Amino acid sequence: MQWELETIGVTKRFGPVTANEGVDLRVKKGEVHAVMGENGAGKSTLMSMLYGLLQPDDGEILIAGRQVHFTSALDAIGHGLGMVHQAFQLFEELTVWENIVMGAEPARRGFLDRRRAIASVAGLAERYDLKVDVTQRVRDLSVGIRQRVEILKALYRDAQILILDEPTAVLTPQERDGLFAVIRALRDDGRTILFVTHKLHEVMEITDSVTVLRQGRVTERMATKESTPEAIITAMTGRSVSLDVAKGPATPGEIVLQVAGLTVGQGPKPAVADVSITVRAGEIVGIAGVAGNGQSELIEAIAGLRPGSGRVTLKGRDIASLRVAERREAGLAYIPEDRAATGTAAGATAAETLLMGRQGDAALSRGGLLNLPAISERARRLIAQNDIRISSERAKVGTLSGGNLQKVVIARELDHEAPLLIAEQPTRGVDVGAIEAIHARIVAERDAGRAVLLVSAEMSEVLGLSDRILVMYEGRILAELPASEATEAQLGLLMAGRTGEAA
Amino acid sequence: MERLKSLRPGPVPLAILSGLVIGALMLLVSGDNPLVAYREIVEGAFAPRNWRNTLSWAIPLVGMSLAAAIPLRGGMVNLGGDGQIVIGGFVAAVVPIYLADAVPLPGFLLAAIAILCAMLASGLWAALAALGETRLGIPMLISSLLLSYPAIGLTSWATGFPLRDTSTGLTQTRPVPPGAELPELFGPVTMGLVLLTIVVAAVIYVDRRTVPGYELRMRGLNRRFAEYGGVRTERQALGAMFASGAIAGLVGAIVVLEVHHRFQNGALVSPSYTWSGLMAALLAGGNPARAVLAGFFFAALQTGGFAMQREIQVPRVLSMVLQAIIILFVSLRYGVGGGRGPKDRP
Amino acid sequence: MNMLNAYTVNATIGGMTPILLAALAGVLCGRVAVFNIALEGKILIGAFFAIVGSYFTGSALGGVLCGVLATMLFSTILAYGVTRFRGDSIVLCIGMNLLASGLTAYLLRQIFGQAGVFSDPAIAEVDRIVIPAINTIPWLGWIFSRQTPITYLSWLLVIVVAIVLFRTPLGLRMRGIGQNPEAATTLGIDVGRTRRWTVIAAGALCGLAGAQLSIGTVGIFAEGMSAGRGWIAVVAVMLARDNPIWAAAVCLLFAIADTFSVQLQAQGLPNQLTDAVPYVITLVALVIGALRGRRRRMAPV
Amino acid sequence: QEYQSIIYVSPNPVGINDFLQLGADGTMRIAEEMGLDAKIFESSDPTVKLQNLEAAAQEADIVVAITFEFDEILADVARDYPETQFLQVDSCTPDAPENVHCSVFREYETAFLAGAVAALTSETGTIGAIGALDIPFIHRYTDAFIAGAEHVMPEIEVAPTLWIGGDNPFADPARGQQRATIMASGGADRILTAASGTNGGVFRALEDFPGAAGFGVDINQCLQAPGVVMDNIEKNTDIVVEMGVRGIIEGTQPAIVALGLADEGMTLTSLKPGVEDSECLIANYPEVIEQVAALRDQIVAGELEVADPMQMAE
Ligand SMILES: Nc1ncnc2c1ncn2[C@@H]1O[C@H](COP(=O)(O)OP(=O)(O)OP(=O)(O)O)[C@@H](O)[C@H]1O
Ligand SMILES: Nc1ncnc2c1ncn2[C@@H]1O[C@H](COP(=O)(O)OP(=O)(O)OP(=O)(O)O)[C@@H](O)[C@H]1O
Ligand SMILES: [Mg+2]
Ligand SMILES: [Mg+2]
Repeated sequence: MQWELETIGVTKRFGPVTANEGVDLRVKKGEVHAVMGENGAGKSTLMSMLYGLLQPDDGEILIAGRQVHFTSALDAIGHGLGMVHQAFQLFEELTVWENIVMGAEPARRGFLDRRRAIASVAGLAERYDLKVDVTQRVRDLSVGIRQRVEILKALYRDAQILILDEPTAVLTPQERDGLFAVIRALRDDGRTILFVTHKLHEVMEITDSVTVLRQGRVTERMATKESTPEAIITAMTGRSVSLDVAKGPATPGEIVLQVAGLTVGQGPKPAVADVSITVRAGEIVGIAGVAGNGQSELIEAIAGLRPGSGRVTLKGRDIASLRVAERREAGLAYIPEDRAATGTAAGATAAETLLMGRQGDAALSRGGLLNLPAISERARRLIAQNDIRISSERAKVGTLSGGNLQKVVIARELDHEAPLLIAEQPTRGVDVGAIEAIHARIVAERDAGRAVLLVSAEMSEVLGLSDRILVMYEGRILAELPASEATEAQLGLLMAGRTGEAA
Repeated sequence: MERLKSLRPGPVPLAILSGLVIGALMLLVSGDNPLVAYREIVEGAFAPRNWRNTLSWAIPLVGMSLAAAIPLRGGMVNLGGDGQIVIGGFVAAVVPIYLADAVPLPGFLLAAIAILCAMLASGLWAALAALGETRLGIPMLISSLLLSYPAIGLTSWATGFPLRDTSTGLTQTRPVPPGAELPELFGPVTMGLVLLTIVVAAVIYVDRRTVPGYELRMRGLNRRFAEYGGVRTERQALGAMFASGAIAGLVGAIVVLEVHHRFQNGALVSPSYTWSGLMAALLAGGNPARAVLAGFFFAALQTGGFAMQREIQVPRVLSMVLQAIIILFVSLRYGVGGGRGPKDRP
Repeated sequence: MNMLNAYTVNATIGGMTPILLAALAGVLCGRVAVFNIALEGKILIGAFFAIVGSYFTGSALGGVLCGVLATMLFSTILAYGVTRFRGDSIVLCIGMNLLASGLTAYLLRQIFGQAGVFSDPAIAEVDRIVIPAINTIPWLGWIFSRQTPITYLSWLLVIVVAIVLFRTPLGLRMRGIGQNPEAATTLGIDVGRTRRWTVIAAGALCGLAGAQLSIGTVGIFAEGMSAGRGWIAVVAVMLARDNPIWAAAVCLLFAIADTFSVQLQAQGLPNQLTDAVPYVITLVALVIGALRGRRRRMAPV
Repeated sequence: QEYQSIIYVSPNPVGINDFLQLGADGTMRIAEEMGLDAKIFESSDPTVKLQNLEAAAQEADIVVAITFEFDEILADVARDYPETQFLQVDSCTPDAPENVHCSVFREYETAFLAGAVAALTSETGTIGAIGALDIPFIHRYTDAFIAGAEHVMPEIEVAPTLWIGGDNPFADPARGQQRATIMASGGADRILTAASGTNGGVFRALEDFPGAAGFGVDINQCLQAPGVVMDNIEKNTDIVVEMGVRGIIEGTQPAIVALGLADEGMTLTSLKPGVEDSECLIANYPEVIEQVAALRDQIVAGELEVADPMQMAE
């Protein structure tokens, strides 16, 4: 049979890391084909090779039966491929149409033909019912619209094979449904879609067949109709994991964190608008919301990294005017959203990374002089206690994998035993096994009587971990509901800002 | 300047070797014998009778390397060394001259006050650039550089007019009062060397053993990480620039009080200590101990270069070319042997 | 003395040409996110090789071409340094500035056996163009006539650069690369190659700047003759936020400030102080621009 | 005493300045004539200058140091090397020991004459001077030039003196052009320019002002810019070096000689033989040459005393 897209024995290595090994992928024309796998399984790497951004070390890629060699994305585009990347690849300061025509611009006598560009982009958007104002700057667009721009980019190049790398991670359920409608329309148009994800229900809902990767190898290949979620999970992880969090009922105590009337930013639409939150000792308060609705700004304002107006009290003490270090001193621990960009420094040693935020502690420095033996000692203890896989405390953390790096951050922040723990996307980009462990630790913190403020874009995580749930939408707390009563559907509507329907 | 975080010690010896090879090729092309030229450089720098020359050249150069290394350690660049060294030198000359007129003080006290004032003045001047970045968002690279021009202009005017020593034809101040000069100690060891050694030791100690040193290093590696950990990066920028400027001021004071005994217009700028120092600090990736070594290396290279020009008429600017090539190779080191990543991704 | 007479305007425009060309080079590089602070060194290389070319070919055109080509070649250090070799542009540029001053001084001795300054009757200078139609008109003639072709070209290039950046596919790609190189890669744009050619083209502009400096007035090369002009161009690029029209405006401001500072000298102000005036004015402009920018940044996050 | 080697130490690269170049030429000539080994040590800044001077004193029998830049250090070095003979040209180190000989110039005399030429030939009635740096030494040219003009024509208008300054005052023709344009557009048509390599830019600017002319320094600069240079203040540094070295070798050199109009150490191009072929505009003004020659004779005879601006500055 003639495959629309086929790879034979594709292998890709990054130094010691083998991202793909002997991958055989077979995709029929006009189907939606899922590529599944845990974090780091090699999905993005495989897609990058299909799209010409990376070159395989070994193996062949065939399109409609003909072998191809891509040296750049341009070659792939020329062969009818289009890709929507896991991390959006947009030019913030340019307009929608500029983003879309970039690299394939309509020109007249050497000049950019603006009118033709706008017209063709707008026409395309209309045809696939992708509503977007083509003259707006991307900077001003919401995540959902940005994704439409990404899809339009591929369609503008008349992509016959469209690769969508984890397209739903940043969408509300409603936006996701809209995307699925587009995908179906494209399929009916005769196009082939490669759909990368690790969300099972999406695979079951939209795809025709599925290929599962584990540690760079294909472990399963089947028609979706014939497979079961259990089989896919096992193929992905090599074992069966439960994603349910085991936790007992909460016993909330005194108020630890009280935020009142917090506003961040100015103008008619501030990033955080008049938010009030209370977190008690011994409970986990989860903030649900689609990324970009002010959660990061809220957390940064509480942590002191961003100016804001309003009252923030920690165990009754007003900390709104305190600096970052003083807030930490007052009892705040903080696992930041991005461990590599915020939580660690690649060039720092493990001991140095574990010291950050505690360098003023009497046990670790005196009169501004570091107590180096004590610092090393503590680092060794934390490495051992948290099972961080690193050669020594003097090794640089830049070489650690995502899961290990996250362990470093968590070890450091929990060592505080601070009354308030802020955990922002604590399991993002961490694989399934590690997720279980991290969840267990957060619950343990709660049970030890600490107040936990959790922020997550992953609905299952918020639902599974929290005792109370706040939904954030466009900078406001839209609703508060006990976790026991919340459902995924209701949460999804709230995250999309649809209070009426959710009620 | 977040991207400077990628400065890491690399195959510096390889870079030096490459520089020497290219230098040798240039010498061959112009019909000189590279071996002879390099021997002259080495002898010119290290033969017993030249030791003093090398040291007296190394003191300001190493000082300026250290001054450049401190901000670099925190991922910042101070291009205003010229203005800072000039202010230091100027203050170090003017303070004892006029202080001695006002109150009779012993010479060593005059010198001490002069040096402290010089460090303070230069430190504040440099901190102004940091203020420009933290308060106004003018990149320090630019504000520090631009601040040099008024500093040089003002001191040059002051030495040309109100404070000029009218008994000579030069634009220079009167000599500092007797006793306020820094004494020569013994052999090649001078008071300036002693002062600089103390400062070098202090900077290395701060870098390795203290909280501010740790915080500055972390900032250099990842500024967001430092902020997240409670480091007050704006105040830190002021502090780092103050320290950098103060060391530049000390260098100016040492040259004035030890070598010229007065402030001469242009004497602190024309040798390009600032740029050589910056090169050395870059070569060292901001590490103060390595910056000192690199500064000394450049000083030897330059002193040897002068000797080479005297002895065999090979232009001494060759040593400047060598330095530049070494720096270029150091900055290219990621590509050297590192293999190319996915299709030239920048 | 009257500040605004036709002659001084003429001299101001002529004198700002190297800065303007270098600033345009900086704008181009800035657009593809290569922070180019090697303008100073590149001008120097251009100035030196323009002399070399002019001396050996006996023609000004030969000199200009030689200066331009040499500077393009010199720019490949930065072009390949920041792309293929992933170097840090600041380190590379500081190294290049030093290399330029060392190399020109070295070659001055090796080629011409001179140290410091070289001038020779054999050096052909760039003639100024007298536009007969307007030359005799009192003001117009002085302002717009009697400039070197390089000066006319520099203003033409302001427009060309603006059009290329904002009205052509190439410009769109350059702007895209500057904002998000990875995104550009995914659209099949060869980021490395575009960056390289931009940096090399910018080198050509710097070569012109150098040629104007060394053979645009009198045929002379002096060690370090760029004399800070490249740094002013860097400041202009930053002030203009990589916009060629604004960069030209900033250069003009600087040039007027420079002429003004000479007028101050004539009023009896010491030259050591007036020398700093253009820089101080630039600094003040930066501060004012920053204050206004800060207000703009206060807008919603 | 047997002399075998001579070293010429300059404070800047020799090419910076025709004046330094002439000194080097003179050194090479006398070395050849006397059969000495000759070397040139070029400095770039004060520290190197000191190193070079010491190295020269150690190595050579005769050291020629040129300009005031050696005032500070020459006496000390000379004391450390009593066996070496030193010739300082253009200035004299204070408290010089016996082995130092100075040949200084009286630039102001010739600059004064140039000013007279300027006033006598000016059509607009305005003259002015441009100097490289606002330092006392350059005032010897600029101030004396103005004094000379005012001497022959008290009602002459004098434009404020302009300075080149910047990073490269002696070799920045672009700045020279700008300053000259400003001065000439203000009405000055006779402009002295004491800025060495920068002068070319000044002359280039004057091409745009019909009737305007400049005055060069150190050598005959009329050849560089025919038609816009009136006259030059020539400094015969090469001859002075030759004379000085010969005097040292013959043991006849006094501790200090001041060379000016009287001994042909300095002169105007117009007062030298062969003016007609000099390309200088002054050749068209024979009557002015006569007047100036008369003025020179007065100065030489001591009837007219020209003040030294450098002394006045003290
Ligand atoms: N440029 C690179 N250099 C080195 N290693 C890389 C590179 N890109 C990917 N890897 C490694 O290759 C492996 C596969 O990564 P890939 O991004 O393809 O995973 P993924 O399945 O897309 O994961 P995720 O679900 O997190 O997106 C990982 O171990 C990753 O760290
Ligand atoms: N872009 C990249 N360039 C170079 N190396 C990379 C890159 N991305 C990932 N790596 C390397 O690949 C390895 C795996 O990284 P990654 O965090 O993606 O793996 P992971 O499978 O998600 O790990 P974990 O399961 O612990 O979360 C690490 O050694 C990392 O340094
Ligand atoms: Mg991963
Ligand atoms: Mg991926």
